[in-house]
Amino acid sequence: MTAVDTKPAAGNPVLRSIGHVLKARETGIAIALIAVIVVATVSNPNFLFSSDGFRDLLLTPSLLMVVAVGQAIVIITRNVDLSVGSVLGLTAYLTGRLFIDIPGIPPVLVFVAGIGLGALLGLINGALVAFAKVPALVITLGTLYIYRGINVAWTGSDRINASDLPAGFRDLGTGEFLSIPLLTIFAVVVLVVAAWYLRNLRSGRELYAIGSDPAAAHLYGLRVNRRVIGAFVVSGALAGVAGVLYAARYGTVSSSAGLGLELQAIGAAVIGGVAISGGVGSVWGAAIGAYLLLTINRALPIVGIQDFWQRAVVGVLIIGAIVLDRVLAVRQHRRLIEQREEKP
Amino acid sequence: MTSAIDTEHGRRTYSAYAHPLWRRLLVTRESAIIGLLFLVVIVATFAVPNFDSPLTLTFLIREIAPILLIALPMTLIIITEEIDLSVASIVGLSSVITGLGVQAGWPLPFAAVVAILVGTVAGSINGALVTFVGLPSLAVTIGTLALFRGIAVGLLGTTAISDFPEFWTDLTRMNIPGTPMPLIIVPFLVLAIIFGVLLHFTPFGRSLYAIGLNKEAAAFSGINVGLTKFWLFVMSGAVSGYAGVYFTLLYNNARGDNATGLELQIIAAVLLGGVSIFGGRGALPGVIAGVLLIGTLSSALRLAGVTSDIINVITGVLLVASVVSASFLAWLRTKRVAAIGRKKGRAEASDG
Amino acid sequence: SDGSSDGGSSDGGDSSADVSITMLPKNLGNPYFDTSTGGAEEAVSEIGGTFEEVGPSEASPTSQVQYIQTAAQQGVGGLIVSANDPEAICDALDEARSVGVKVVTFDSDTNPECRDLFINQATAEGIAQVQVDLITEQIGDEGQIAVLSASANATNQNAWIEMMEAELAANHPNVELVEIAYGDDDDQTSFDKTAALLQTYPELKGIVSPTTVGIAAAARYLQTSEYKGEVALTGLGTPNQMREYVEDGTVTAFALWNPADLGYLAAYATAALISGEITGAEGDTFDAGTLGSYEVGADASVLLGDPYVFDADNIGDFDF
Amino acid sequence: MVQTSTSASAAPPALELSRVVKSFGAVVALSSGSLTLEQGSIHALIGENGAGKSTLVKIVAGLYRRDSGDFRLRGEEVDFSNTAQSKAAGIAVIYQEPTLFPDLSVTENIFMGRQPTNRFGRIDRKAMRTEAVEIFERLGVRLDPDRLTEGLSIADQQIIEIAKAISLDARVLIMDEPTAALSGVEVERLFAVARSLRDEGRALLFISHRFDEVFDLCDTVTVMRDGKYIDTMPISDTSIDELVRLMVGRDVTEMFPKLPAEIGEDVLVVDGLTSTGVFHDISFTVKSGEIVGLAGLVGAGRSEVVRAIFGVDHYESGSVQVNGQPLRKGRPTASMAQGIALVPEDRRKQGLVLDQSVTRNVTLAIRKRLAKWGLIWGGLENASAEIWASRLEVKTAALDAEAGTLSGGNQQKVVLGKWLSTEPKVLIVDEPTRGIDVGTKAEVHRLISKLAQDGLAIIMISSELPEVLGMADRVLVMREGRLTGEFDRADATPEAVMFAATAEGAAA
Ligand SMILES: Nc1ncnc2c1ncn2[C@@H]1O[C@H](COP(=O)(O)OP(=O)(O)OP(=O)(O)O)[C@@H](O)[C@H]1O
Ligand SMILES: Nc1ncnc2c1ncn2[C@@H]1O[C@H](COP(=O)(O)OP(=O)(O)OP(=O)(O)O)[C@@H](O)[C@H]1O
Ligand SMILES: [Mg+2]
Ligand SMILES: [Mg+2]
Repeated sequence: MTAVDTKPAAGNPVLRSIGHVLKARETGIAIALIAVIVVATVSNPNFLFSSDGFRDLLLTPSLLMVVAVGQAIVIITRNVDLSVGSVLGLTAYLTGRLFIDIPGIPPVLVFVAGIGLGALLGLINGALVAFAKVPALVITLGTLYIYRGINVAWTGSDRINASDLPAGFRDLGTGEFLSIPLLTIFAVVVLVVAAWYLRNLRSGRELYAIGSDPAAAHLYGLRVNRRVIGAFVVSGALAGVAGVLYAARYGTVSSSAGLGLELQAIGAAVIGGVAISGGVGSVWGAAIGAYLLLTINRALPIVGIQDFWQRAVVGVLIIGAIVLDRVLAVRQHRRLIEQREEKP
Repeated sequence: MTSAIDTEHGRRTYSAYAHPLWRRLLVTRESAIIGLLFLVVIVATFAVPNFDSPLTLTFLIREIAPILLIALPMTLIIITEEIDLSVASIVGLSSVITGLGVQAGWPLPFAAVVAILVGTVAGSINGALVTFVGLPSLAVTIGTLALFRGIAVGLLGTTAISDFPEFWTDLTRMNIPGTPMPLIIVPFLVLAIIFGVLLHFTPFGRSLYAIGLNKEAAAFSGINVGLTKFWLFVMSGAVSGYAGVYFTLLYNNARGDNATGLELQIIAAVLLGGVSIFGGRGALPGVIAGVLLIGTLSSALRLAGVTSDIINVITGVLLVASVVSASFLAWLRTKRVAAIGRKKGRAEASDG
Repeated sequence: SDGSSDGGSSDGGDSSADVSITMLPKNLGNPYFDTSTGGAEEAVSEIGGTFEEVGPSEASPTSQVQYIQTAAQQGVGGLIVSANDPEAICDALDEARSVGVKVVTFDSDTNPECRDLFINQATAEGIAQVQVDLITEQIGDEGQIAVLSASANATNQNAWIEMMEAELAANHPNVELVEIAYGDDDDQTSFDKTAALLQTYPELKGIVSPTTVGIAAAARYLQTSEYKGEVALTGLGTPNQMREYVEDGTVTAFALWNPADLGYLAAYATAALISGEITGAEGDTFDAGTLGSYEVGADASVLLGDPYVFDADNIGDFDF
Repeated sequence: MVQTSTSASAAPPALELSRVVKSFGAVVALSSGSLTLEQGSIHALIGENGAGKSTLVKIVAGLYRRDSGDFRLRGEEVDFSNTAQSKAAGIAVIYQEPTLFPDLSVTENIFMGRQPTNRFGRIDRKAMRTEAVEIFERLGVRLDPDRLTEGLSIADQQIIEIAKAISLDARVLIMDEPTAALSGVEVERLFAVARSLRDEGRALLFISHRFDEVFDLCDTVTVMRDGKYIDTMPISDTSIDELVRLMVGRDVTEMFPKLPAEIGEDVLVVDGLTSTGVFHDISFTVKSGEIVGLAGLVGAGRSEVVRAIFGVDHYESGSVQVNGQPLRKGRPTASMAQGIALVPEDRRKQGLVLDQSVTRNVTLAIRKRLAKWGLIWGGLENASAEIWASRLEVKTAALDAEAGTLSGGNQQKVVLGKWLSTEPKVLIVDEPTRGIDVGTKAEVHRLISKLAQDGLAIIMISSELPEVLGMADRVLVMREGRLTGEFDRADATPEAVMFAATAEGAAA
């Protein structure tokens, strides 16, 4: 019956168009992003065509992009990491402290320390989620408080000032290579590596499998715990490196660095088509989502909307994205059923 | 038809409960939290100077009243295995609406009713997206968290409205005459009783637990899962709207960023109070004790000069510890049952 | 006014014997307030009392209320506050005063009815004047300028900006104030807002940031941008934060009073209130340690002095 | 054709289990499971629902850990703690329920966790796709290797499961009811592949409820009953009758105590019910006092039809009437008010809230009726639960025991009690005796029979043909979403029903 008559994909227009629609998930928001840039640039050519404008367009979302890539990896495994903002805060402050307390420390070591601390905090999240079998939402809500609290207790009313950081390090935050900001280059490298990993390595594909159906993943004999912990470690490490870069970019680090970042990162991933129920989406989508979020933020005042409304626009975007995904899913499901029906 | 089923064998009798009443009441998550609350109060009374002042109670209740209020519908929502992250944004939105209303010259009660209605509409948007569009509530309310907050901030910018009629602000801050108990406790108690009865003594409440534990079985038992959830989100919106009015009058201040971050405190308190994030488990007394526990602890620590960051760490640790310990206890229990099963299995095997 | 006040006021009466002072800045982790707290602490140790600093991590009025209430519960002798909102914390302050806490505002005032004394760092006129003088001088008295303020309802910033606008309109007709942006005293927001200002107004000649967080963030943005040296920046900043930018030419001059002195004066004034030496009436005088003697002016306020202008020549002399 | 090539009887069996015990909480799923699988042969494992076959398979797969007993692989004692270990040891398993990742492509589902890679660990997609296409060719199916598995029919999902197992190139291949959803052509293809694997010297275990397949394919057969090993014999030495007797443990006819009932008016009238892709143009009636059996293969759409009637599923066109009143579609509450009760097929997922007490489960469907002035009191609930627990003789220590801790048969009784307490006029039971022991089964049958005698209209779905034939006054047969046969009790022979249920008419 059914299986015998299934036509091979190559010639099946229905399947192919479904494939296109799916691909359009990332293309769709990329188009939205371009539209925003075009509208803002038409209102004010400086938005794109001044050297600062071009730089900020690339630079501003870079940090969020790094964090959103990590968040997307976690969400793909059907988990969520609410603690990224707190992790970023801690590593940003650690960065400053290292430069102050160990004069002359090579920035490379600081990066290693930041990534290490982030990974450690991620490991704590992942281990609690995997072994205690408690939902990530609760665990990372708890560690959001804990990490932030530790940060504030450690920082006190201290703050890192730009002058505490060596100029060479700060150049990382503002420097450019071929008029592309170093931070953006770094973020894109992270993105490409993550995307390559998720697509081409077994362990990357297993993350999708786990998010798609954790029970089936268990039946397959996939190492679910190890992969979930790995995803949290990556998310923590990326938030950690984002913290180091935050210090380089903003120069000033107070105990509130990264406050509220978690919702932005989740928002970016969701807008980019990463399903909160796991198994679907790509880090490309999350990255474009991050760009869209922050670019809209900068574009609103330019097109004459008070930027107070920015958050409302973000909300509409998130809801629009998930509703769109749902509509696409329902339509695809119906089409697949009808397809089954059409067969003799 | 009953006659058909009466078997010829003598009827068995069953005891309704496996354990005596005291054990069922005392050996629970709820009583553990209530016990912990009493412990904290006693220790603080002796160890923290000025904790025994009546002002402590006044300030404590006033400050946590919004959390207490919103924790009620939040409990019901989490019991059905959903979540509402947008409550604090609805508080902010309702606060702004109250402020704008008063600024436009409306009498305060009218402005308040409009604000509560706006909250209710916001809640029904959540409910509709979750129920009729079929989206996960976590994703929906992350979106509306930004949306409602964005509207609130957009309407008022970062300016504040702070000229509310003195009669109402005084009323909000008033105590029940002769006691250090703020007046807000009265509407809270009324709502707590309504929600408590709804959850624990009505068919509706029964259906909430069933939905939380097994949606499919609930649907097969004639429970309209979607509609039930929809109403819960509406209730949550309405109560958040009311809390927004209270918040505005208490601080005599309508701002778009009022109550930012409150949602996480509410959820932390509800989970600490013994409600399972997986749904289907938890009781209102535990939740109220959970809110009071976090509030009392931070009040005592603040009085003792401990900074707010340590208080946050303690909240986080309590939250993580409470869920991890719950899952640890569950694991121990399955181990025990499994051990009994194994013994039984071996016995059966040697018989056969 | 309510049942609770009776119990509390006796506590307050007892503790007024020794000087216990709590300092509540707008937020913690702000170097400006760190310095003022340092001054206050020094003063309290000279007087011989107990001192504590508390505060929220972000500058919002509702989170300040908790700390005011705690101070009232503790029955401290005096509370020194920089208000995040002139109205929103009023009721809490009233309650604290009703249990015997002396309330002194500094840096950012509340409504005069809600406090016993206000320690004014400089008159609003003086601050507005010095900033207008600095910016118009730096841009050659013509062209577009913008203001990067703290939050939109920050009391003192708004008062200064209003006076700056009046002064600009009256005496500098060729200078146009194109936008007032709000960085919410948040470093990152101020940084991004500076970027937005520069892009939105390509003709912009100068930025005035009457807040220490804002000016530092703006300077940092300018330092690495194409506008460095093109767009003037001035306002209120602390020497330690601005040193680098003054030395590399991003900023020529900026103004501020000495926040340590401000805290120091506030603590002495609070102690004088607690001891009953002054009541806050106009004409009361009190001694403020190394700063000398001060007199209470109209509206129960005490004026620290004129703002001070920092530039490349003198910035090396200061460390705060 | 017993293999002469089974290279010397000296070779240790590919797989050997003896006296294996496995229990879940209070439920003992396997009390003494034994099985010997020789290399180069196909072995059948048969037994009634709930006999413990799947549990045995899951122990071999490393999914469950046995409580006690021996497990040897090629003569060596093994103890798997996860499925990766069993895979590594050369065991491939096709589980009874397809377990696929809906968001991933067909190819990825086949190779997940062991995708072909190049030297640097990068997945070689081309190689993977080619290999998938090869396997499909070998199985003679044309399935798009690039499409998502979401929305595939059960049969296609089952094919992917088979492809997955074959691609493992395992030395032991275990198939738990792989043919339940497949049609004749596909089954033949599968068998051809199975035989060629056997001829390569591999060991295969085949679980099925279809005797014709067992006799067609297998060399030896093992029978299980109630978690215990009963007997093993070469297939050529036995007959269907003998196997049935061994499986059931007693004479089958006395299982179905059919009482005479007075058949009255039409109570339930279903007319032209259609739901695209699920079922088509379903029309039938049920009279009071009548038991209508609904037979068909798994996946024929029987459950969907009754779910649509009850209102948990929607349908597109058609109508349902109870006692002449049209029923609102998609509203279980409306159906319940009209006196319909549905005992669903999956009691663990649909019938019970396993984590709640017996009391709460029994009273869940009548919670509104129990409420006084809108309030519900524990005492009333307990009283009502006790009535039904004692009528159905539920074995439990106390009524507040969680339903999940009861044995399968007792859980089924709780579901029955829950629905009988609504005092229905139309009772629909979907697989009412799945997984319950022989004694209880007869009891449930007696109960259903008595309810019919009392004037209820009853629809009974069962995958056990003898059960349907033994109980029903009239038998309806479904195949691929359509009604394909209707038989009176007298005409309903196994051959006729099986013919209607399968296009080919292969009969047991
Ligand atoms: N995870 C589990 N928890 C509790 N009981 C279980 C579990 N798995 C199986 N059982 C019980 O163990 C018994 C044997 O089940 P099993 O699935 O092995 O039967 P089976 O022989 O495969 O039946 P079928 O032919 O219906 O597939 C049943 O009574 C079942 O209810
Ligand atoms: N194409 C499909 N995709 C996904 N699920 C399917 C598909 N076809 C059937 N199913 C599911 O498989 C299960 C078995 O199908 P169905 O309930 O129609 O069979 P049935 O005739 O009732 O047989 P039985 O009750 O013996 O399993 C159902 O849960 C149904 O939802
Ligand atoms: Mg089975
Ligand atoms: Mg079925």
